Amino acid sequence: MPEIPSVSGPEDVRIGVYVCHCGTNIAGTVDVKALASYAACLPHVAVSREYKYMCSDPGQALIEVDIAEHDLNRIVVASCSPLLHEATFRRVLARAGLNPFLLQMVNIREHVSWVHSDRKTATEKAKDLVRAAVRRVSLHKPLEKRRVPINPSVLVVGGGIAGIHAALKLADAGKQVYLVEREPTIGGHMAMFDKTFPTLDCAACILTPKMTAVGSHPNIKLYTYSEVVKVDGYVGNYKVRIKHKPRYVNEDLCIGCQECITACVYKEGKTPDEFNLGLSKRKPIYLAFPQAVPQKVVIDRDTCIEFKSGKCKKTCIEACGERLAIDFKQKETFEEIEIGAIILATGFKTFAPERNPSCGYGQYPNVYTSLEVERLINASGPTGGEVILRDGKRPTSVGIIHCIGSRDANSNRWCSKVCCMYSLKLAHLIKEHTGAEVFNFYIDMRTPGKGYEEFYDRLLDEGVHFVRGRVADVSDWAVHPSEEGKLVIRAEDTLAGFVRRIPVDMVVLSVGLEPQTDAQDVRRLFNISCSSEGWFLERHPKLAPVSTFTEGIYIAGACQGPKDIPDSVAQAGAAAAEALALIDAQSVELEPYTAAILEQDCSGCKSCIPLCPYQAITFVDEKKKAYINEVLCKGCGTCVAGCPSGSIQQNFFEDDQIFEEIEGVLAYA
Amino acid sequence: MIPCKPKVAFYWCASCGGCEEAVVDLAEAILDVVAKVDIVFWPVAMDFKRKDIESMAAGSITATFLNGSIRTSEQEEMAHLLRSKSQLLVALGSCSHLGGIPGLANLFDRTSILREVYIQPPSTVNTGGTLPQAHYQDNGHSLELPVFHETVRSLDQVVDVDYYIPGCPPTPKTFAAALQTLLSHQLPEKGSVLAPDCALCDECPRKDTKPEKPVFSEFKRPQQMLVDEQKCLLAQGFLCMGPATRAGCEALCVRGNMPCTGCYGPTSRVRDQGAKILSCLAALLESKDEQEIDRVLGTIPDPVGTFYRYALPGSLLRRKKLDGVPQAPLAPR
Amino acid sequence: MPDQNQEAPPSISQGGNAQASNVSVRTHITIDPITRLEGHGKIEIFLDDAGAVQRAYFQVPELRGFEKFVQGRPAEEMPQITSRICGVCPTAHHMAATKALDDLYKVDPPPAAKMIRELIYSTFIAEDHALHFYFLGGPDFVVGPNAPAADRNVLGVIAKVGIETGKKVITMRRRLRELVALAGGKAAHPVFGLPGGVAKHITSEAQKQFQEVADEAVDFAQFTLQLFEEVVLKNSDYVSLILSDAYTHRTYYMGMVDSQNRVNFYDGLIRVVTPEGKEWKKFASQKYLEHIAEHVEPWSYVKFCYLKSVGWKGFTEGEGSGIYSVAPLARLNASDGMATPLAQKAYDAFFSTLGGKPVHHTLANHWARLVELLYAAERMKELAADPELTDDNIRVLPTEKPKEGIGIVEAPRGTLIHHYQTDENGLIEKANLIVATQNNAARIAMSVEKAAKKLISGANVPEGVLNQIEMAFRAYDPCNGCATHSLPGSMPLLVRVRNQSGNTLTTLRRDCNGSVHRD
Amino acid sequence: MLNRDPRASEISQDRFEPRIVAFFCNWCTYLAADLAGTSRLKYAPNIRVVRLMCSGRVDPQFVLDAFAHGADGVFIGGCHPGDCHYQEGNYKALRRYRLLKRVLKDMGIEEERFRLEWISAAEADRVRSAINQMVEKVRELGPLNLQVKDAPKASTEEVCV
Repeated sequence: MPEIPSVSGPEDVRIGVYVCHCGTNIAGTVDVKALASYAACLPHVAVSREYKYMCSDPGQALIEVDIAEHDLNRIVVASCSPLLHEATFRRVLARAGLNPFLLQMVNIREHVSWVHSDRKTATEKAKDLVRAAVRRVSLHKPLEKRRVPINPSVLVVGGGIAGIHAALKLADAGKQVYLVEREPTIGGHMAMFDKTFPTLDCAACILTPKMTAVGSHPNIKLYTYSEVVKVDGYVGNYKVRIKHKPRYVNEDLCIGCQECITACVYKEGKTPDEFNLGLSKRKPIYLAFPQAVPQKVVIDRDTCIEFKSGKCKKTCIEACGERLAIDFKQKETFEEIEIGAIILATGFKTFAPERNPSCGYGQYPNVYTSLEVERLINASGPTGGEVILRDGKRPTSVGIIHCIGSRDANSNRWCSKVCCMYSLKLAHLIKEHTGAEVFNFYIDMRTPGKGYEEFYDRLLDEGVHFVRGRVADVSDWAVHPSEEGKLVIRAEDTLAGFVRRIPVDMVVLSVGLEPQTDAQDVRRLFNISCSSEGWFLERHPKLAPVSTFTEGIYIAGACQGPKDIPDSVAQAGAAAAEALALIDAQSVELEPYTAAILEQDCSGCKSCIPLCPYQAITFVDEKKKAYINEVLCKGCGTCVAGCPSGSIQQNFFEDDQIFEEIEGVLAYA
Repeated sequence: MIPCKPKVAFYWCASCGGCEEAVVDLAEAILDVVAKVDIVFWPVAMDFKRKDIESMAAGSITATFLNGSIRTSEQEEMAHLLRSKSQLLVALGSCSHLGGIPGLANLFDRTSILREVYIQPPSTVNTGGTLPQAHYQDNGHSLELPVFHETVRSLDQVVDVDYYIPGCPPTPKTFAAALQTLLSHQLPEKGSVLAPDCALCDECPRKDTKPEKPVFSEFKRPQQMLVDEQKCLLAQGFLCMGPATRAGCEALCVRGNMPCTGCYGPTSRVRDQGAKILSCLAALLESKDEQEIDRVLGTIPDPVGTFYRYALPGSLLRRKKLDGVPQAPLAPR
Repeated sequence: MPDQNQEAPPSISQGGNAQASNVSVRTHITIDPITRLEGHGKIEIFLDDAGAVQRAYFQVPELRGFEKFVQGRPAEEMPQITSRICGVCPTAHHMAATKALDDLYKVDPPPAAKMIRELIYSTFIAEDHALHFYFLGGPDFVVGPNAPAADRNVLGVIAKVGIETGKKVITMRRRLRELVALAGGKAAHPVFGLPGGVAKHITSEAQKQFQEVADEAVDFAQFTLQLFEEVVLKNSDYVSLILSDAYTHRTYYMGMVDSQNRVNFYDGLIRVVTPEGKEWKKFASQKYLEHIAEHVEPWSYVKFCYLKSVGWKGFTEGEGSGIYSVAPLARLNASDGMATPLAQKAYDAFFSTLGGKPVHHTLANHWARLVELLYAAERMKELAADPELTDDNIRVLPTEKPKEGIGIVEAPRGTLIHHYQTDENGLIEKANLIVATQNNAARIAMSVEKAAKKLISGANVPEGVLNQIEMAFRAYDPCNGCATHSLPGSMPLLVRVRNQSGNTLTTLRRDCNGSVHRD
Repeated sequence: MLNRDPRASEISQDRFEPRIVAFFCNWCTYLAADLAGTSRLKYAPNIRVVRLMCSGRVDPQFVLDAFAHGADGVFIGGCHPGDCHYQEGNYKALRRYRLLKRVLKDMGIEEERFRLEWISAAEADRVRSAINQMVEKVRELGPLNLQVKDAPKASTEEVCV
């Protein structure tokens, strides 16, 4: 074949190259002046400048003016990652009357100045990348973004405080909201708490109204005991498949009178109660907790005699009587919904302290997790709010150990953010309930936040003891009569500078926060990313904290990282606002990176058809050629790479453009 | 552009002569051709002493049809000469277009080829290890042979080429059509391949029998199973180059109930025929498991020899890397 | 054959003499090119002090190295890959390779498949022989050795025998090639050959076409023999030319024969006869290595075959030298007759006219070729008539692990040997290819030298020499390794006389329009 | 050999500095590379990244073109199996990679010069380590030096068989 000329593209191509210093971020490592003057000598380059901050107004103005004065028709900006500012500079071109896609960005910050230290090599690399961009951009063609209408309803996944808040905001704004919760009730972790720090107002008192509001809101369709199993479509037009798990109680018929529960053949509950973390027992037919929303009982088929033997008297059915709400034949059902945006608020799980044996959890009955203690203290909890130990005693001394499963190389490196504060809260409540001596073992006391430090001071005044230092272990090994029958906490007191042995009746482990066990599956389902810890990854840690890399999908609450209630609620509001902003625009622009069949070149070999994951490619029998439905095409380009006769072209990623870029970076010396 | 009775020339380098047979296959039509043009020489019909061609005025030949790849110093010299004497230089057939089957020699180095031919064959008696020499004194008689180059090259890797006529050999129809185009007064864009720019499936008689979702769990070799005379060969599991090969031959091999082997080369939109058929076939596998993927692909016994049957010198890599850089003749000096 | 000196233009002889006077004793003549034998064939002639030819070298300056680059390729691709050795006789290589695959996989094709193969092959031989007689070798006789070169080509033939006959020739060739394409996919580089059979069965429509064309082919062959008789045999000059010593070599002859020692192109045993015509050896393909060896000269890319047990004695003829010959004349010499009635008659006529077996006159190859043309046509007719031909059982699938396979056929230009070794996956590990003309290479070299010695003396080289040297090797229809032939007509020649310091004394050039120039 | 790249001397007096072309998918590996930047992880400067939407877009022609134009190594980065933003593009990349690797081997190009890595958006450190490893490996192998683009039309061979 004849050699394709290295710099093709029409003669009248006039390129402007703009090198950004990004303060010293780039200029510190890359010789931006040398780079700009190098670019000036490249073919078709009419103007080449460097400037302190290209993304600033004056920076953008610079480009606009040049486009007019030097009638430039292609722009190369060498600055940060295109994922950060491509949109910004495309707008500049648009303002200057150029098609925005006649821009090519060169990532000389994330990919050069920040990852290399040698100025010479960094500058040379930057030159290669700019040269490649200049060659590529000459082949760029004007493109039009596609506009698609947006379905104005929103799916919220997760019925914790974040999901609830987001759902209510959207519903109040008049949007149709679908709230999906996998448990039989909404409420999440917050429903388990007794009080909330630092104000100590009762969690239930502030949460329950919101829960009932959700249950009764005309714009909210609540699906509890349900899970999302499939997600299709794209921003503004998602199709989601939801699985409804059978609760063996007809939700429409059950009025939540709970007579069936009393009537159950089990006189006493035999099954550890999930909501109380096993501190109490429940029956096979139960209501998660008194304020559960919806107020519908559920039957646990693993423990229900009818399901196990089929020989139950079914007293529950008698009790339900003509309401006929109980239905042992119920099967799981599926439902398809269409929405424009999705908010993920799937929350967290607490660290399982068994993973850290030295703290004695599971070994000594009087070692509790912080969440268990929340239930113990809670008036509606297993002990009706009395702090009574598993052995029935009332504790006279209690040790609260911070950072269990946080800031620990052996488990999780991160700080769970909420533990210090809730430990202080628990210390206060325990002292209040029992008058016991309370010792807090902490590494650092972290109390940033409104009224938090003040709360810490208050605890100090209340006479709670604080030991600064890591706890070595918890054991019942008494070396002194005073330790007999007690749990001994060994810890290095870094302030006093010696190892302490503190005997207590009760140990509370302040367990950290972790991503949900199935976080990875969920993120795959919704096609978003996770950080290496497993928290859902935001589009930008500062500028887009609730957006994801998938348009139209937002994240709120602790699924994105450890958060306390105020932060979760704030973020939920932000996510709701983002979703609202999206769907209120009524239509959305899609990147035009779609692929198209070059019709008269296509031989109709059909090789591309199976390659498309979106069934966007069909075979047109009349013409005996393939056809790509632009609306279904998401622009991955797999079919382009696969077309054996090169008869498919992808906008903005045309073969020749990519060849130019490859040959461009290699055309050194 | 072309005078009323154009002067036409033919020459061949490393080739088999099939291309010129294709010209003779014009049969009765050859007489019309002879009437239309002035055949100033055929490979063997004229003295090709270098100086005779040198003595011709530059551009005095309207069009030279050169077939065969460039393997020896002599062929290279001739290519340069003919280029300078011709208004149009047309690469005729796979060998000059893309290197052709002799181009498979680029998988080996010169020395191993010479040893294989002159020393190692079971029938050859050559205990002295005699090899043909570029310069040799035979009891005082000095004899010369052209240099056997390390690498086979397509014509355009040696001289500037105006047009290409693909095929091994080009069908008489392809050749006649190309000749027509060249005799016409509006010449196509320089560098054009004078054949349809669509893949072979377009004109394949079995096109309709190809399923919409051809996926592979195994590739078949023709001796492993009977070949259905109606069904798409790829669909039967035989490796057919058709989807990655330019149309124009009217699918002769397929009509002969054998898969296309790719002699018309890639379409104008493809730079590397082998890479493209590779990309197409591999992607169509079903498995997601690396071992299984390797097993299925393992049923293609000779990827390079199959994907680049006619196009190795014309491919992006051109030849197998020789041990010990620099790469002659690819490396810059 | 008119006297060369008379024919030489005075200007030349004078120039020649003028030059000769200051010629230093030793001179060197290059004839380049002779004809297209893969690149140019090249003849180097060295004169002794007396100006007589001391040594003439026949060089083949081109190589492609198939033996090497087929390594690693799947064996089943060999019929298609090796056919690219020669675009003029691709079917011969295709067939030899296909037979080697049968042997490699130890499969015996079904009857229909064997018939289809031999039918295609006979069609091909008929086409190729016709091509040579009318387009290449024939013009020497039909138009005449001394006719202006411009006429000595197919167009000249047409002029001589009449446009109708000319069209007939062209049409015949086209129809024969169309049949090869019909059954084999392509005329040049067919695709039908597979181990244990063929790719495609013959439909009854196809069979009809074969029958029609076969009939025409038989008539055509007879017509051609008649033409030869009238134009050549009735011309005493031609006959004496054929019989002249310049074109005579006493060597061994090799060809493939059937069970009754009759010529067979597709299958049989290899038979070798001595210069006296006695059977020297008869062996199966698989035994070729015991009998055939190749010799390498540093001054040519072609290898020279010889009979192993007789040995390489240099470029000498006779019983003591291992040099032997193949191609039509050799096949007739090495056989006891033809397997079809009309061809048998022609065979008898051939030998009775030329004084019994064996015939050592190189130029007799042209006649022998026509005898074979007739046989091929008759064989076509037989096979095309066979009802079993259209049977659709055309493949036996191999079950054996491949290891080694040898396939031999008679190509138009002589015995053709393909020999492969593979790994157990059927990928080629080693290939040995002995192509037809290699068997003749040594004898061609001798012919050229003999002609040169007989015809050239001193720096003064008249033009007549050129035709005669040309004819010396064209009779073999040389297709070195496997190149091709003169298309169409006259071959250009250059004779340059240089003194030892390499300065050109005289250059004589005849270009394609036949005019002779002296530079 | 080093002089083929004028910078080789600048980078270090005696070390060969390989030139590696990388194709990163927009959703995982390119993001990871950005993250490596924001995290200020330092790695070898020998890599030149070409951004594509999906590893499934990597046409084997791109890989060959890179080698042909002087790349000493080619690196493809895509999402982990099951994580492809386009569902299965990375599997298609994997299948092509496996076959292309065989072809390159037959063409005499060492396996280590062509590498496919699954790197998620979060794995900035994998970007660093994978690139450093590859650069080291290719440095050991030395220059590939197939600069087909510069192949002169005139033969550069010494004239003797």
